[in-house]
Amino acid sequence: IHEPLIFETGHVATTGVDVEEPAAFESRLGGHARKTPIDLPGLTEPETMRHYVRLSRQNYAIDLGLYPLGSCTMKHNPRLNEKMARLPGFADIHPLQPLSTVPGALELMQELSHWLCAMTGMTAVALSPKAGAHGELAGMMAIRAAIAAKGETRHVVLVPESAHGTNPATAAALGYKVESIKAREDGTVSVEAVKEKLSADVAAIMLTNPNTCGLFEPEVKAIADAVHEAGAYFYGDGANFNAIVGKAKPGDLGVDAMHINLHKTFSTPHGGGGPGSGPVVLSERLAPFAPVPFLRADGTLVERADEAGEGEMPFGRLTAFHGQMGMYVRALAYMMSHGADGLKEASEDAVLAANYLKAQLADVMSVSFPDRPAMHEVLFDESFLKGSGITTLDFAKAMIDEGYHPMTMYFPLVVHGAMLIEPTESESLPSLDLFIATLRDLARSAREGDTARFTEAPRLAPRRRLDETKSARKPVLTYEPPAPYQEAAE
Amino acid sequence: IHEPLIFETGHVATTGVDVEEPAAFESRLGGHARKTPIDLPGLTEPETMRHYVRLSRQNYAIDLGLYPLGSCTMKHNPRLNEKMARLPGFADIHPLQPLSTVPGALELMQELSHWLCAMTGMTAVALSPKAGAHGELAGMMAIRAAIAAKGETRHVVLVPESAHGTNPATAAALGYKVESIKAREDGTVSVEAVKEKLSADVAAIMLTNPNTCGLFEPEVKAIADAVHEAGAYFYGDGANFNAIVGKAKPGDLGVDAMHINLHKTFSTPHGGGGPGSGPVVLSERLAPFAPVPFLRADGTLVERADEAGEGEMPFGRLTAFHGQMGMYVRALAYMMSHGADGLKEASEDAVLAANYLKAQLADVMSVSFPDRPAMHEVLFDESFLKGSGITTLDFAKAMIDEGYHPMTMYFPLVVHGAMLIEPTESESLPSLDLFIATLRDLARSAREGDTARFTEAPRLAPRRRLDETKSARKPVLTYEPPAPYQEAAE
Amino acid sequence: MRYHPLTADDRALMLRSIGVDTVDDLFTDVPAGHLVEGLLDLPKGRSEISVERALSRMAGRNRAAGAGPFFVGAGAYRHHVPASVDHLIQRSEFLTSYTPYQAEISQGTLQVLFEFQTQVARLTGMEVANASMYDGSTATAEAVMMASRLTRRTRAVVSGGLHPQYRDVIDTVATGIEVAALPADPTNAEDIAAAIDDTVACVVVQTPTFYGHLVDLAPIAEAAHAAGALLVAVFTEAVALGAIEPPGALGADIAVGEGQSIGNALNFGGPYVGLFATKKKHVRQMPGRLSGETVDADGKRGYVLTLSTREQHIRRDKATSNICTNSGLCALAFTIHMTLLGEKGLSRLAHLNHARACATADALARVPGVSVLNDTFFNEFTIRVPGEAERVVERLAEWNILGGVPVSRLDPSAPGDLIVVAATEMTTEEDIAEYAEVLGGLK
Amino acid sequence: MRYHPLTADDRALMLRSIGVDTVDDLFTDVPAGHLVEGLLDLPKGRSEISVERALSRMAGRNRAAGAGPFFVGAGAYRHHVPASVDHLIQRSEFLTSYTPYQAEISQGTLQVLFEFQTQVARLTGMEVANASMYDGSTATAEAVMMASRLTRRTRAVVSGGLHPQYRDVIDTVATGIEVAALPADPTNAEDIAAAIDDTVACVVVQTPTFYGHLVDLAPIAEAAHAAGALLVAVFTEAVALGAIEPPGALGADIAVGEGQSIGNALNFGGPYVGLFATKKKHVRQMPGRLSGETVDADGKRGYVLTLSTREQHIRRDKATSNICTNSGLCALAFTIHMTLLGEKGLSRLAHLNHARACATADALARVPGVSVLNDTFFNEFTIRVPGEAERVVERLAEWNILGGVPVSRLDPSAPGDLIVVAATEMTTEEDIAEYAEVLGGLK
Repeated sequence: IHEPLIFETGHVATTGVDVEEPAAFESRLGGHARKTPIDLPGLTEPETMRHYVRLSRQNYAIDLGLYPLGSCTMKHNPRLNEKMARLPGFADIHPLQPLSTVPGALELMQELSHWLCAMTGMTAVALSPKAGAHGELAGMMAIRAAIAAKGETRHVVLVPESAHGTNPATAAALGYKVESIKAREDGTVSVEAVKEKLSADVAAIMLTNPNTCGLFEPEVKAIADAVHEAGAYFYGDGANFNAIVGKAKPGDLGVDAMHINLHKTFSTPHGGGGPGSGPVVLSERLAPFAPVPFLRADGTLVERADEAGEGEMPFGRLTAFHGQMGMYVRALAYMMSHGADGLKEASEDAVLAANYLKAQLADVMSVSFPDRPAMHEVLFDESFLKGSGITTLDFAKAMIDEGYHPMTMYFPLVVHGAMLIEPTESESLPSLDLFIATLRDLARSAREGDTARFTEAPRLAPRRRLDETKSARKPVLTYEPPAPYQEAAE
Repeated sequence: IHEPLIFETGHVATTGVDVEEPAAFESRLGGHARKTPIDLPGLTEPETMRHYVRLSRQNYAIDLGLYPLGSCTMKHNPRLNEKMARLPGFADIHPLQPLSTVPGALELMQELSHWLCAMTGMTAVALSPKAGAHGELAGMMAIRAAIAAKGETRHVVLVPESAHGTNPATAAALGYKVESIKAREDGTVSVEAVKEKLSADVAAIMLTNPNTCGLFEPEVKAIADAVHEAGAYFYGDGANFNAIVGKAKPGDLGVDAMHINLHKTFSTPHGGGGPGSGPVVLSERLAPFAPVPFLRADGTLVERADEAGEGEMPFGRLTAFHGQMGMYVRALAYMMSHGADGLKEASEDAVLAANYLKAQLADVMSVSFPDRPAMHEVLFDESFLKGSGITTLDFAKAMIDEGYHPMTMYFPLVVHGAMLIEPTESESLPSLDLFIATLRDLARSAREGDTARFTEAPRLAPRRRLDETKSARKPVLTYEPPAPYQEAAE
Repeated sequence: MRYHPLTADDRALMLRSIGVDTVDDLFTDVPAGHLVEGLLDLPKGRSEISVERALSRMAGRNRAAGAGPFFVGAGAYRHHVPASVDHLIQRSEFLTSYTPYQAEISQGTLQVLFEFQTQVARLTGMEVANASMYDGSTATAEAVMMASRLTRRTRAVVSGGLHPQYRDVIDTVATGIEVAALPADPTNAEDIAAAIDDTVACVVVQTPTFYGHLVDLAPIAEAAHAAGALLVAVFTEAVALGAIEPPGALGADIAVGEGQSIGNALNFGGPYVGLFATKKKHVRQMPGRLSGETVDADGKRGYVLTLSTREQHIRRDKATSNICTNSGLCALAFTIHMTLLGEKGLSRLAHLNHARACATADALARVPGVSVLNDTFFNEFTIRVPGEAERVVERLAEWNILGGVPVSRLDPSAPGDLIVVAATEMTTEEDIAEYAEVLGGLK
Repeated sequence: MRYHPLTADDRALMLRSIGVDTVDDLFTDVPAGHLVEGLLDLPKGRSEISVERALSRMAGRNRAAGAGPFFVGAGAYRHHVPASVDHLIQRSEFLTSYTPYQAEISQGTLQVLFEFQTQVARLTGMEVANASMYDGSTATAEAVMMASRLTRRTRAVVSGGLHPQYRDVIDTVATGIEVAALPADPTNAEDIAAAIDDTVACVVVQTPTFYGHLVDLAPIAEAAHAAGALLVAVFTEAVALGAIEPPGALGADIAVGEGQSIGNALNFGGPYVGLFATKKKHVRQMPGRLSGETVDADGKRGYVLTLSTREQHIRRDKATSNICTNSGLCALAFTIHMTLLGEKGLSRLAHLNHARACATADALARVPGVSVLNDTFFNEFTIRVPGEAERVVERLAEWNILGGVPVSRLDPSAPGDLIVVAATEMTTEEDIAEYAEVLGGLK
């Protein structure tokens, strides 16, 4: 299954699009007309179809099987949502056409905002962030603006060591000094550890809850109180919100800002790495600082900072236009389909599935934090592989040969050789059981010293292990024709 | 890749569709309400998606590679056509809503009729036949009606031995006695052979042109004249019309009726075996006998025989409603996209590709009729395998391991171990060259006695060779639960 | 042309390899003077934008079912098709594959057809089903011919409750069979049993009838069997079988019907999917393709097209039918939708359909001058209106209400004041209220 | 719930296996009193039909671009997307896969991204490109931050021709960078070179500008380089690069832009796809994901995510950017559409766009009181209208003409009588004539 690159099969004179030839006219390009050839090969439509259909078959996907990537939430993507997002009234409207011609779009955004606020128990939402990390930026900027509005300056952001890499990256991007908080033995953060670091220089804590070990932080409320007492803000990373929708509200727990990954919790498709969408819900204290564009409660859209009214202090703009409308439609379709009851059931089923895996695998793999209930994902470490010569990476690659996508590996960093498994609510019991049986079989193989099954894996994938070092050392990032062709072209 | 049946994984209490519960009401089912359980298992939506996506991957398809099934015309299926057929104005209209509410549908049918008549040089078209064989039935019924209208009775239909099996089956279904005509050495039918069989008892000849050996019948005009002189009609099987669109018109050649496989010539997708669509074009002599529903030149639709006007003598109705509207839309989109120039180019490229294969393979495989130009397909026989112990079937199965769908095997019956290859105009030159290289390599293997490569094939398919005899002897046509389950259910 | 990969250079190279100068040198067998200079009366190729505009314009001239109240049925029904169904049938591997002649690389299609056959058999209460026919009407005609082959008799009694166009198709297609059609039957009063004698190959009965009535098949089956005839049971609304006793449980020998209701759009009448089921003992006289379970060389379960000795590509003029193509993709849509529904979903869907139809019937019965003819029905019934039905339907359409099918449009011999009215899960209370109000206001 | 495969029996069995009684026993870590009793202020789940109705109603309230004459651009453009593009991106294997962390089973996505990077590099005339950013505006802000890292300077000069919202995004996001924004420039009169000194990290110039003018980047690049600064070239209309000299050929150090024009719908502003290209030597300071060529254990060519040591999931607070997600699916649409176009198709498409814009400009220039500000433009230009632009645009909308974007909507400091008007291959002659006529008739 070697599929050539389009640069190897296409020609610059070939096209798969018939374009009408206009009548002669006077060009207004001035002296700017292109003289440099582009060297962009084309393919006809049948060739294009075949090339990309064939390429697609070299991908794993949630539609093909269980995709247990912890923290990534690979759940079912309903096709209804794709259909809705393609309605001309959503897909074929321009962000800058008169607002009077898009009342339905504003209605949808307002409806989505209502659901997000109701689920999180928060006051306001900034819809425009383009992805989770962008949402973090939005939330932290709102915090920075709120602090500035009080006439304060604070320089430190506290981040538990189990946090997603985007947390410290975001804080650093805003010029904050990042201070790490160690987790306890049981994988959670203690209020004492937080208090130790709190000071008048601390702007915020960024806490993921449920955390990246798949545990609900039991002291979250106390931590929030302590943080607030210190005049700081509580940023909640919402990447794992899917575990608690309909079960607990971040707003009740003291969160001031939290981004919501629509592509995780509300199932907008990941598309091989995006697009995402990361609306940020804000507490009453932070609501005034939401960036433009934002919707007022009366449904009017504030597009520019100078349009802001009394008590509105937008910290700026994060992106052109209104954000990821296409994702809003999908997420709202998902929410309406589930409803309050279905959303709660989704959280419960996801948690149930993770704990079932944990229970069924605890005797053959090492559960990192066995004493607390797992939430929607369960963390293992490589101690059960000790002495086998098999690493987490090897174990993961062996899963590929069994027809599975591996779990998240080596994250979080709090345990050695982490394996973070998130089954989601989309798997049936037979599917979970088959997955458990497969993992048990692999664990048995590892125990019995069948090392080759792991170190040689994958054998049944479109490619065997790929040399990442070579790629990083001498990166080849664009296609360059082989030398003879170059000569011929010269 | 064993994918269980839905009957093995689903449950009657599981559903992937949420249905609203109506308020209580008084049933009008009388005593007819269902008492017998149906035993229809359901799956939730994520399970359903995965099941059918996984099943789909056990199919070969034109979007995956060259599909050289002679006489079946597996060419590119433009997605524009799928999109057009799904416009609510075409997909969401009812065949029995008032005609005043569907002028666009009638316009489309009239436009399609215009294209079909213009391309074939014929007078009228009956759109309603549901597939090629159904079109044959329509054409032959029109002929029968025309003969009856003249007060004659004729009992014999002439069919060359190279004809598609549907030809004699159709004639027989109408009560005709089928007489076979032998082909000449060169694969074509001679006017003499036809004349020998002609008599006052002959109703029609059914001739495929280009014929199933991939040859244009050089004496077609003389045959038509002879048939007409005998008071009989010339039925043209249009399965291979794709070779001559824009190059020759059946009407000019004396054809009285010809069905057109929209799914072959005009690329409506085959969908694993249908739906097809087989409009029949009719000569002036046969036009009055078109079945209902038919469109008059003025665009009015005649739905019932009793609505027929002067000179209109519909022989009846072949199907409820108006035929395959969904296919009409796709075919017209195809025609409009190609236009007169593109349609001609398609025929030429298809013929060119077939002759190129013939030229490149003539030295290693046996071309059955080397002396005439091939049209859109080229016929080989198994003489090049003589003595190797390898059959056409083995050769075909070995192609599967090379990533190709085999050609049409053992058809037509006029040569031994026929291999009928139709590359179509959708293949690029590199694609044709790779196919040629593969066939040459296989032919070399066969010559060199690497028998296992053939008799053991396929090895790389989702299944190895399947036992057809077992299936025919003791047919298992529906799923029956294994005995223990049955007991449990009792 | 965007669909043609060969370039001018490719063509030149290929011509050289073949050893001819021009492509017309490959068309030398076309009789002199008959090679045409292109299609001069047809326009040139157009861009995708242009084709899309032209066809969208035509589509825009049609009143889509979803554009307002809609009560048209009579053999085709507007149901909701889950988005996942249409998505799945467009997978390249399903959409662009051929008839599964090479079983080893067609297991996707073959297993789907096997599932389809099982679903259809269970739904109809029969033992076996084929892999689909063109549509319900052609399936019915094939059933009559099959019954004739089985009984070696050449008379068919056809109920007056059969869809008039189905009757026309039998009349047209069943060569050599004398069709005794009972009078059109808007009131469900016919005595079919009385029309059966021992010259009869089969009796063809639709339930729910064209007029919506539910028919008790059991006594008819008994009468038919007593006379050595077969009962061909017909249905045009597959969803009904979620709510009523299936033909198999009532003695039918062959059950045929239209499967469009499940998974398939209205499409102005096609493509649809004919369902065809019968008893095991008749399977070798059944027309159409069959997918059968078997094993491969390694003993793995798999599926093949089977019993093809019945078919035309093997048997030629001895085939059971001239049918070659089936409705594979529509059958796939049926199977996926049915899998999503399952028994629970189908039952609920049928129940909801019935509820909506009852509400519609009640509302229309309250309109002065309008009466409902049916005592029993599923999701469709017949009303009598004051005045000419065809005109009433046209007037309603002017009010953007598609109110049903005038019986006289299909059967000129029927009374001129009858409309067949259907409701489904797509019918809203607002639709019903609007229909009743406008119908009541028509002068 | 139709999406949840677990049945009540399954759940009971699983709870037993876990050793708890109820699912709430798994939520014991939630602080006392904070486990909620469901979402009481939200409605229950709805059927697919019902959701479809609700959302279709909302969609129906919006005036779709295709519903009449349409001249709105200013950073997002209505182009024709071939049906095959949208079909392919919906393939399960593309749509429902994650970031290609496991390269062996993600070669589809990785090879596509490699093709994308190559296409973007060639289109912009740069050496390397990343695997996409959120959109053009965020890509521009990232480019400014990258330039600051590369030059270790903290001032950015921003042209008045830059899209006002892009400028706002830089202002907001580029923490620690002083942004010197030149005045809005509707007439293309600015002297950027004069604003550059040796404190400047980069100069940010858009061409075609927000107002549609074409800018000669070469002298600006020269001035920037002379001062040790970088040129960040911005474009919001990728199709333009089929017709005009690319930034790479004119000396740009970083080229960023919006790729929506190729393969992606308008979507009310998102999701879009940011393009980001630069020189090879800067690659280790480039934000965003990269797909790189390598070989597998058998020596077969393959692709992996590479240089991830720049990224946040490895580097955490030392990352080049906090960006994690990219616009994979939009990049896929871009790549497929670009593959279909090829150089020939892109050139023709650009030519046609330019032709339509010229025709539009000529027609509007003939309207009394209306003047076109541009000497040069690609498919977009600015007109001055009598009266308030926002009101004119509203009046046009009442006539079902979406006539463009009032500059003052985005930039309150700009003159109030300017409208940015765009035309593409979707613009018909009828559209143009109607616009001119109605604009001329407005009182």
